[in-house]
Amino acid sequence: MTRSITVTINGITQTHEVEPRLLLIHFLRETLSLTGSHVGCETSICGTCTVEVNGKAIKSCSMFAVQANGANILTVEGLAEAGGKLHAVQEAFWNEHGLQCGFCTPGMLMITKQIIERNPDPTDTEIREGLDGNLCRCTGYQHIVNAVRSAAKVMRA
Amino acid sequence: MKVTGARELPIKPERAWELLQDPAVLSKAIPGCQSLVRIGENQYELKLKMLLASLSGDFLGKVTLTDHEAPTKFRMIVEGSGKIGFLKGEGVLTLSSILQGTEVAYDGEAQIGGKMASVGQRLVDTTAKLMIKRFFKKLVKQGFGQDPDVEDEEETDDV
Amino acid sequence: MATTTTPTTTKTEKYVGQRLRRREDPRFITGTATYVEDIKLPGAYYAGMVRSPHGAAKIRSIDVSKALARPGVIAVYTGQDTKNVGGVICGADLPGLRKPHHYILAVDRVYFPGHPVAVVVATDKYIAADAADDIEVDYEVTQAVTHPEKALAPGAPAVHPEWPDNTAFVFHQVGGDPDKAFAEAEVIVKQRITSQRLVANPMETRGVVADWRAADRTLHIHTSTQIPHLARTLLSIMLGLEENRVHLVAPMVGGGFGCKLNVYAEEAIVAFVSMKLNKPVKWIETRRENFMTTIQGRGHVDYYELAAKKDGTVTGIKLKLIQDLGAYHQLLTPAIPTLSVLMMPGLYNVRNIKAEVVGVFTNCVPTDAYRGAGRPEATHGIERMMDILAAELKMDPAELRRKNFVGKDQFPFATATGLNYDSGDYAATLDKAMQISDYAGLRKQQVEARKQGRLMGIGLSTYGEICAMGPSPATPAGGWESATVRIEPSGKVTVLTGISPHGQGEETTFAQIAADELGVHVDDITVIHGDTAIVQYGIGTFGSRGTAVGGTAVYIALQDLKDKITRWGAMFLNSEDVHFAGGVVTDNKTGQTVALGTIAAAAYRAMKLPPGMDPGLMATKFFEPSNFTYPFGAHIVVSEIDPATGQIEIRRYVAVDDIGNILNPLIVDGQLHGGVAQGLGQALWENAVYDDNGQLITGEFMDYAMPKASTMPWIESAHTCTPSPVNPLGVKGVGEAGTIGSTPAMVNSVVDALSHLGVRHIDMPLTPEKIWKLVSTHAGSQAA
Amino acid sequence: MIPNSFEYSAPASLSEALGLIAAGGKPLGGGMSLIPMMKLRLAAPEHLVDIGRLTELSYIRESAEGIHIGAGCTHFAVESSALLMGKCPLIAETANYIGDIQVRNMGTIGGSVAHADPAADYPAALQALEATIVLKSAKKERKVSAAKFFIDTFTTALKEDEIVSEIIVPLEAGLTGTSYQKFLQPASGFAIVGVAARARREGGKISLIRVGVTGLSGNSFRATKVEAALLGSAGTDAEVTAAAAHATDGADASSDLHASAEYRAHLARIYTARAISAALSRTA
Repeated sequence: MTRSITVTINGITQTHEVEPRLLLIHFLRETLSLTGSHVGCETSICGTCTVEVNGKAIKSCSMFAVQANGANILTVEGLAEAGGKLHAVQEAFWNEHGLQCGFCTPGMLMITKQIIERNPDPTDTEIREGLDGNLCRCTGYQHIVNAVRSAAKVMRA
Repeated sequence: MKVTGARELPIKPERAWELLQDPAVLSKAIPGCQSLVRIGENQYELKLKMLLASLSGDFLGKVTLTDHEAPTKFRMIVEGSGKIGFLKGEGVLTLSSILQGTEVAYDGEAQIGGKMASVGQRLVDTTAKLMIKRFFKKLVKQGFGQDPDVEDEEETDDV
Repeated sequence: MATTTTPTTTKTEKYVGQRLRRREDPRFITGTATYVEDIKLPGAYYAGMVRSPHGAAKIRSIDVSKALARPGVIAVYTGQDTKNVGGVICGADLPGLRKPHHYILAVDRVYFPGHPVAVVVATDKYIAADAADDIEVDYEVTQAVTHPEKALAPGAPAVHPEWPDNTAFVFHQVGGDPDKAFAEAEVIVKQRITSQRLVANPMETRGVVADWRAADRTLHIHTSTQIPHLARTLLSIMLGLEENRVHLVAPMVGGGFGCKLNVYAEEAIVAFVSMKLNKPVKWIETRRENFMTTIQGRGHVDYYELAAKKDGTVTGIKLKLIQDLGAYHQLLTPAIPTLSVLMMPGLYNVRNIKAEVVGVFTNCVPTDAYRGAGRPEATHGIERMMDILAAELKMDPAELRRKNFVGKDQFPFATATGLNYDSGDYAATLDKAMQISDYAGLRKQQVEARKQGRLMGIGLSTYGEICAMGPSPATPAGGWESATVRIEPSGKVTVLTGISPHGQGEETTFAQIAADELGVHVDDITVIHGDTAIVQYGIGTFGSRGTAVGGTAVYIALQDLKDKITRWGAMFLNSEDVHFAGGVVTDNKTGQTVALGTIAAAAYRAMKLPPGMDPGLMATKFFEPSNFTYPFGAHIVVSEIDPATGQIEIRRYVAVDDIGNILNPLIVDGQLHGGVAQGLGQALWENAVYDDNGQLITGEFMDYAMPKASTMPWIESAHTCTPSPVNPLGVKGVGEAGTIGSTPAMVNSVVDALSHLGVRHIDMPLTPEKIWKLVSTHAGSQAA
Repeated sequence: MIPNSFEYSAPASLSEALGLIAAGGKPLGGGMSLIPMMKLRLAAPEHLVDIGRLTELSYIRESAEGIHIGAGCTHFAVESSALLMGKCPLIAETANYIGDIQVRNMGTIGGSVAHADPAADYPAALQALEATIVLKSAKKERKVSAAKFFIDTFTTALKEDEIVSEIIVPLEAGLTGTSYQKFLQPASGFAIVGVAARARREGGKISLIRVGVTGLSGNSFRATKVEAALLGSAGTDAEVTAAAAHATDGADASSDLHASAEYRAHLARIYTARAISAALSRTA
């Protein structure tokens, strides 16, 4: 039994028929071919699947697509402006070398945006606590912390 | 994992022994037991539906009662496997008479495997303890001729 | 002659050495990078694995009927169907090595939890998951053995019934006269030191898309690997295909850390299915599967003995190394502990060594290369032993190390284990680390802290490592690397490298090298890797070899090309006295120039060729290194322990690393930070735990503690530089340095914090509970 | 990774939801406990009733009785509520310790309380606050004290047809100091032990002391022996430490890979002392 859901994703409203058990991450990746958000675990720990639903960063592997019916969703693909101008968090991760293999990066960018929106001038400790729902195996987090701090500075300005 | 402890039952040791050897009683005392069918001397096929909050799983296995030293001591082995993994509990139960009735001391091992083992580690201990508690509660109720599946109307209503 | 072309941008400023942000990053930060799971082929099926929940069992029967009846299920294959496919290949060899045949699907027994017993193929992954659950496997469970020492005990269950002693090999190495050294020793210290199993846990799990195109008799595979060419060779052998009919691509790879330096059963299974069904087939590993079935690292029980004089001079080292191999040999499994033996003396001038390595089968997933591969274990061993010896002699651990360092004038230095250290100044890194951390001041603070009942520790490790794998005779599959540099008719440059970067940033660093050598803008360079149909045969990315070996191949190809360019320039300028620099060939006499772009266009137009020159402008080179490189460093960790709970706080982390020349400091910092995180992970949190019944009980991120942003310290990083003479870039390699240096520094710090209570050693991970128990049991036994 | 199939309902009102639940549906709040279990196929409910979307359950408001927190409030809503931070900071502080930002954005207080994970954070605070849990079914509404609500591992006073609809926490007078102290399991972030303390001091003597403990055993509880030992005392460090030694009285400490029973019990005592000291330091 499928259900019809209507969602606005990166500014585009669309309607799809989905099985109730379809996870939001699979809806994004398989149904919509938005493959920027990734799957890194099945226990809601790693955060590579983080997207924004109605302005809140959530783990899209732990939400059913049907729960997002009517929602406004932002994924990594929607961060940059239409003309290609990068979002401050994207620029900051690039400048500060906040990524290596890049697999965790989309989730890191989405949580960074949330951290800064809620706390425009976070301390390093607040940044680190804010990142705890996102694992990175490459960077040791130091350059990610630098990136968040630097993006916050740009976004405050 | 070690499972040891003791429970006091408000029934006489002879009665407790009787209940613990009776498959009809056991089938109603083992939490989640769907059926217990005799397949040999003191050996029963067990169908179990484990329900704990949202966790649920069907298990097929057996219950074995052995090493009897009537009426004080025997070994109970419960094992089962299903899609979410497998479990095995084995222990010696020792009954002794106390003022309030019977003390049943148990000393054994619980093992889980498969999916449950790799994701549910932190819950094995508390869950095993919970199941043992439920088992004895349901056993005692039967000793008093009560339906073990009827929950006590606990005084939880504050209004 | 055509002389009108788009002029290529020229630049005189050097790129090498700059903190250039990475050129590969836009695809990652915009979510447009293509990893294996992102590849969608029309009509593709999805494979799901059915895996053993048991560590050891016989398979009585497999009932697939229910799965086959499920709508959307295409096929199910079991070990009976795949038993003629070649087994998983082990590339390492040792004298007398026992190699069990490693069927891609279990045939009649399972040997470790997660062992695949069947594959289901369905039209989508949801149905595949349902169908995998439909399959009923009847197992006869047998007793598993999961600890290597228990496996060696008499009467232990046999992992492979044909080898009841569970011993895959015993390997001996002796250097100097260790027996004499120990007989004459004034002090001997001994310690059992374990190095627990770790899970590499790249954020991207493994995954394969196989596409057999029957009409072309060609197999196209996308797989998440560090070694695309080797994987192609090995898979073609397993599948019985001609190698040139296998096209393998490593697309973007989400981390490897050694666990993707392998060829796995699943890669062959998915290819087998695709060939059976004539359809593309995809399989993506879940994290749970990754924990159970992707190789793990470490798994040592080491028995160390150190012989020394009373003045602290270390005269001999003995090691009995028990390596937990797991149930099978993966690509390099038995070779890994031999690297530990090579690394035994660390940075110290110890002439007498004796090692015995026992490789032990257990009912666990195989161990193999994980970041550092054998060297972290050895470094941890020697660095712990140096602290234990220092405690025994009541010497400062820094002084003891300094006393035993190989001197900076002793290079090249032949070790007792047969290596030849290339260059170094070990005292300089230690000095710098001590200066940055204010070691003397820290020791004073520690005295004060102890007076207040606080537990403050200062730990150091002066580590060395074997990098830039490596000379071919010492590397199982060849240790050279390849590069092609192609200047296109427009003058733009394409670099094809045989390594396979997956986060290390060589699309940037190799462009820096090429831009400098050719005097062009870095944006004029494109670096391509990972596709066996495009790139010449190469070895891959592992063993801190990318830049030292792969980068050198690029460099020497560029030299070849520069020679060609110069000859073209000479023809253009009609002069023999010319030189190529800054993107132009200049006549040394007249000062007249001709630009690279002009030359490139002419080389392809080929109206007229310089004498003896072919058309085109391309060079392919294979670089064979003459030696490994030997980076080193000194790490200092300041820690404080909460005596009430055993909780460890890292107050400072100072890392001074000497990795030779640095091409891009930004990228180097990132490599070091990540390495330190993994090393601290082992010291403090990570642990792959199997219970005695063969269950992996830390099988998800819920129980396997990864380093997190909030648990990682700030790393104060600095460098010294002794360029490597092994390659013209003077680089040594940085991928594994942080991991190797950090683990013992951390453990030494915590042991140091408790040393006044009489604590000499703690096995990893240093859980708060362990520390609390030590504090409780040793409290009141304050020695000094 | 892939859950079993199920039927899904998104009722438009609470009464419709309760009807579906009475008919056997399983309530889905934020899904932070349930969905991971479903993905691992350790849970396979046949019918999910999505109550996470009901605005009826999403409110935080004050009455004479206390502060009413709708079950549908996310942990983020709780941690960031100005009303709670001002008048019942313990619950807001506790919410901040749960999981990570993403989990707090999605998970709900009602879902967490109903799930009754033995290592969840809220129960410690709710015990210390003597909170009231409001349970609702299609037939009736009833109120249960936290002390009676949490029965055992994943076991609560909830009946099959009921949901948690509201949590009522007390309005704290300015004199009360509170604190939640948690020892984290390093992988999952769950509490190995978590202790919530609530204290008031009048005339230099402790006039109110409540201590809630989670993680130690199969269920959260109030450490009444600790409370009794401290009531009327000055609350010196020595008194607090001595009283905290009773935190484990009568508790059957759990054991797992991350902490043995002995260590857990030890931590419970240490964290009880720390939570009480912190609470006392925040009293007026």
